[in-house]
Amino acid sequence: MSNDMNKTNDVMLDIKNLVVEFKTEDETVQAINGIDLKINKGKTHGLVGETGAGKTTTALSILNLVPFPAEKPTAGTIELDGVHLYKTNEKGECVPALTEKDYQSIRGEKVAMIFQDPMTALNPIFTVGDQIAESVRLHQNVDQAKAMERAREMLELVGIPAKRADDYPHQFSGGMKQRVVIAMALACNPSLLIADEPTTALDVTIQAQVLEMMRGLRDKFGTSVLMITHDLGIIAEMCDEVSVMYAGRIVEYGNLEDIFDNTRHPYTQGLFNSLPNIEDRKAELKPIRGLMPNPADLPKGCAFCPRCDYAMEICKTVRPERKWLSETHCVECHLYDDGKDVSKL
Amino acid sequence: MNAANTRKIPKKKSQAYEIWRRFKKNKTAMAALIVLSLIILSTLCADFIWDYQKDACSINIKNRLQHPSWEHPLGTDELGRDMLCRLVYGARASLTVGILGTSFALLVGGTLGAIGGYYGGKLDNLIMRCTDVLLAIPGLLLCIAIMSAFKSNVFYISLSLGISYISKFTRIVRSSILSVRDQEYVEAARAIGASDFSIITKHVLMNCMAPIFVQYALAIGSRILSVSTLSYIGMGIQAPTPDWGNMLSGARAFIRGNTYLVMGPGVALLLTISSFNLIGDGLRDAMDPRLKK
Amino acid sequence: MANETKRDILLDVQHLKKYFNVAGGQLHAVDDVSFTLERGKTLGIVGESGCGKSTTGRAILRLIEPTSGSVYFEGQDISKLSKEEMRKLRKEIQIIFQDPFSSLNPRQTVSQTIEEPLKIHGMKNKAERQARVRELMETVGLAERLANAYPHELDGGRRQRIGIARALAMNPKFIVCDEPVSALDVSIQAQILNLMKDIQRKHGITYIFITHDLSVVNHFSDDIAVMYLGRMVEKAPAEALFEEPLHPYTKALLSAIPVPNIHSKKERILLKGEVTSPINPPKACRFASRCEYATDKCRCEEPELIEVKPDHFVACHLLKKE
Amino acid sequence: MIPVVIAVIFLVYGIMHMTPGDPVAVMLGADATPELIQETREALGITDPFLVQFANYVKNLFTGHFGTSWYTGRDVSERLFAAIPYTIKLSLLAMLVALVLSIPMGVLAAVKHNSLGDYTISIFAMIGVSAPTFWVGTMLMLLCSLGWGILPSAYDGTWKSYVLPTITQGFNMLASVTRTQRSSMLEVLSADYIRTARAKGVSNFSATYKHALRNAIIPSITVAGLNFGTLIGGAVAIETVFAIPGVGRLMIDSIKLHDTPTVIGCMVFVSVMVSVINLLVDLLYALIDPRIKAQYLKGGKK
Repeated sequence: MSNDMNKTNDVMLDIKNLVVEFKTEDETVQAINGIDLKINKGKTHGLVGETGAGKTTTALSILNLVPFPAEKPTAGTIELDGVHLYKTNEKGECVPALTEKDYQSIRGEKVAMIFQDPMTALNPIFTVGDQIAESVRLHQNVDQAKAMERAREMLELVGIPAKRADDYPHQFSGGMKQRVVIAMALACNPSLLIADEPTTALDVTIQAQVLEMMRGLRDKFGTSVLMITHDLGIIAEMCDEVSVMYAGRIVEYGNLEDIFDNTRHPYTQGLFNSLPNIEDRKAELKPIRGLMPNPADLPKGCAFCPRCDYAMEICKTVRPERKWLSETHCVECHLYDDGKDVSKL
Repeated sequence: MNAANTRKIPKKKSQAYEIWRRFKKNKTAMAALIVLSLIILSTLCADFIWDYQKDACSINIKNRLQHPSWEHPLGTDELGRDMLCRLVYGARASLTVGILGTSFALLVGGTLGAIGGYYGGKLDNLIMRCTDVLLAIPGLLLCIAIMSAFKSNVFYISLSLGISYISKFTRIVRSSILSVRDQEYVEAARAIGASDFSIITKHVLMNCMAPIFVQYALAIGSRILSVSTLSYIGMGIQAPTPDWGNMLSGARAFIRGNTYLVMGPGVALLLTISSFNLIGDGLRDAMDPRLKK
Repeated sequence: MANETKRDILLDVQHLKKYFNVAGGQLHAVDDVSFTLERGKTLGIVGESGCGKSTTGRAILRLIEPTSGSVYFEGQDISKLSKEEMRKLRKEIQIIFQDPFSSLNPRQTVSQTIEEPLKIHGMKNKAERQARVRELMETVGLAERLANAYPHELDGGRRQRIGIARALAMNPKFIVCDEPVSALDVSIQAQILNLMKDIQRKHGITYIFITHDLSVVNHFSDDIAVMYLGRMVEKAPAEALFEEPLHPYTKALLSAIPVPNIHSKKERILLKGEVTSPINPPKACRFASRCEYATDKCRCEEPELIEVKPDHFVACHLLKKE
Repeated sequence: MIPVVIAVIFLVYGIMHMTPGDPVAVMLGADATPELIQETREALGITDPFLVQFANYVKNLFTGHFGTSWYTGRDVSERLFAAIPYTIKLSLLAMLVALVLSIPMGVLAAVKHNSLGDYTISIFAMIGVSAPTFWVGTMLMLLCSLGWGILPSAYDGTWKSYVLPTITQGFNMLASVTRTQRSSMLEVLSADYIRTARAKGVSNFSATYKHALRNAIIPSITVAGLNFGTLIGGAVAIETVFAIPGVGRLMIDSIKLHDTPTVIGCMVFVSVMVSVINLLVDLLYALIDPRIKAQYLKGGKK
């Protein structure tokens, strides 16, 4: 496409040291506390964590749509396909690297997003065809008729008859609405697709259909995907790499084998032990004790320390550094400070 | 385990306390509350300063139309009475009928709405059709019609003000009951075997109070507005009893050159009514759980 | 038959129906559901949204009056009880709700909420009541300092513990759990599930566990019933159901669960076709429109729930009793 | 709508029936003979039972007769129809002005949330919902007519004499619709579908004016419809302040003259007008919101 072609740049998304804080009168909520995240082209990266871990805020930061009262990251840089979205200025503050107009042309064209709740994600007063066509017209130089044609094509692609393009959102079921949202997101062939809990609001059989469809489209178009979910099952099925997020930090990162077979961080282990095992119904659940820390009042050291069974003195006071265990696998935990072999935890 | 441990159970912080805490942060609403308190306080203290019959009602032609001065801070009216004194007593009349009328509307409309909302069915349908009819007649005109059929005294004025507001309360109470009725905690109360009476009072009504409270504050403002209009066109509180509406009406012929005649009662009305509105708005914001985040 | 007598049946539901009048006809939310439940066991009811699982739970407790059918609790038909008799029986049968946010009265403190059933069912002495509240709070793992807290000050997991304490207050024999962990995060979900299991072990409570989450129901239940659009399509012991699902819908449902294991590569059955409307449904198998094996018979005749194998019931024309 | 209107007439008729005073004495003066009084009474039909009177009244309404005025002795419609154009013109004009100004103001306040403009508009709207119309009218008159002398203080048939009454009468609706529009706009702007629109690259401007505005306008229409009653009720005071020979003024005059049939006629007219406006509001909903349109179509099929 451009001169950059020669650069052997196969990184789609590169987030470095991202921090997002929501400041209100009473408190400062630390939604994201310095995360690094890299997605290679054509790969699907899973971001897993519980409510309030900062998954959605991460996604919105990429789109420069972080809601009030933060509105932009406090620190860090984000690079999308070689283009800086945020950079750090001389004072070390994070500043937008592009104009609002540039962000608009990136949204929907290069990065598209699917939201969690399909029931509220579509504008009730426009037909679904119009809403998909709008996306096309915003980014491609075509007339309304062409755009509508493309919208019908997209609907067929996600398994909705093209003639339903003139229907309004309220005439669709939840699963169908989510298909419409996906059609809208993919209408301009984005290079990165952010899917924020795309199937959480759907029934199991519908979820299976939607995931299958997403997988098919991803493979067809070679789209990179950031898959945000709380469901490790979906991660196992859809992703190439996984980041586990806890209280605004990525506590463990690796490929599927690293995370599922060589689980290292006590929190990740806790997540697995909390899940009922469908193959062994007699297996005892070993939940993580306690609760998520208040994001406005995080512990000084490791945020997971108060709930961790292996917590040591150092965990209370010093935040653990990222520790690479192999080329693909890293973890933020003091247990691995001295390169100890603690695989038998 | 450790029985010697002194048990510390924090005191309960009720929702009312939480609402008050958030209400206090709202500067305009607090200002309105203070203004309103001052107005009410002044009407309560009025009798210590003035003689109602002599200062507020009896005519003193010698003194008529005097512009504001030290002796008469707001001047005197066309019949020579002190404007400040009449303004303060006027507040008493307006507030009395405003509060009485609103309370009447709440009592009748609230009961109807609660019955319709909780039991539903045909009864509910009938009640809703009746409110449709009442809503089709502009409130003020309904007041006027009622007032033309009855004597102008505090009771009938309050009654007419109330009747014209019944349908609004019926709708608000009904819709808030409907929204609470299907909450799971009401079902939970039924599941533990609570009686109908206890479910309605403890679980349903208690949780409907917030929007009703807000509406009550707003309604008083609106009722005072209506009574002043009624008095202005001569169908509300009758002279010589002072009321902001009939003071403005009496001043009509003399406003040229005597602007102060319309400033006092007008500003008093504006302050009082907007205070009620601001308090209502403040309460609504304080009770809105979305604001917590 | 001889086997039947040995069983200690706590709950026997026969031909339970609940129809709602809606615009356009009658919505068959629960259509002719029958099952029995042994004392101390857990029956899991699974199904997708709109299959009537919650309505079934509420109709058994008469929180919704069933359209027809009988519910025998310890041999007594509770669908025939008067309002007052039913009110008294409520201390024996309880419910835990899905949404820990809307199932607690926001104006009652933790202790008031737990105390209410004690008051209603005649525990007159205040000190006695308070002792019982403390005991219950300890049972469900709520710190004593939370006694005067309001629900809005607590997180979902703790609120759900309050709901459980309230249900346990009168030592019920039977609890309907309506999606008790669906609104919770995984780590909290596991805490609550373990708590509920402990309570069952200690007090010998019988559960009906309603959920859409198949891995949870598998972990938690002895028997599992699968519902589809108001009908019970399959009922079997948990192992049997997961090892050898017989109904085409159950098969599709089980294959759709994403498994958190990268080595289990299983075949997925994807359903096609439109979901039949539950409003005035035709006399046919309700799954026929999405079923790949559907025959003409399926489209004009409703299958009965029959015992295909011992304790394994299926409602499908394709299956015969062995 | 028709049953509601008939019920409204019944209610008004019932209330007015309780009005004290003998119309015949008013009409004939003190020196009428008892026979003449009796005769007139029968001619007026006020000796019949209440329900018969009511039925006759409704029957006559359909032929355009509003009964005989006790003051003029002629049909009520004569004076009523002469007054109606003034009131319709004024009320519709006031409503139009109110809507045209309030929607942009509400949107502006919401888009520039917590700015100086937002505060100004909010204060202005608070005054609008709190100030009595007749006082606002008086103040405007003091300022514009008596003070600057740029506009006439009383109705004289020119367009200029419509300016002050229109502003006065529309002020309350202007304020309440502004408040509604502001809060509904704030709510819609934080809706999920606005985020979806932004995420697909829709500009701020288009997200606000294309996606949000049409959704946010729905509550404003409701409020405008509900407030129309207040607006037209205000006519009573405004027509007095500005000496406009409209229905409100006719009604007040007739009350003072104990001319009950005319009062009833005025009330019936106003109620019908309110009902018509509410019907229009319902139709407008369907135009904007496809969900409501679908409901109508479904209902129509039955």
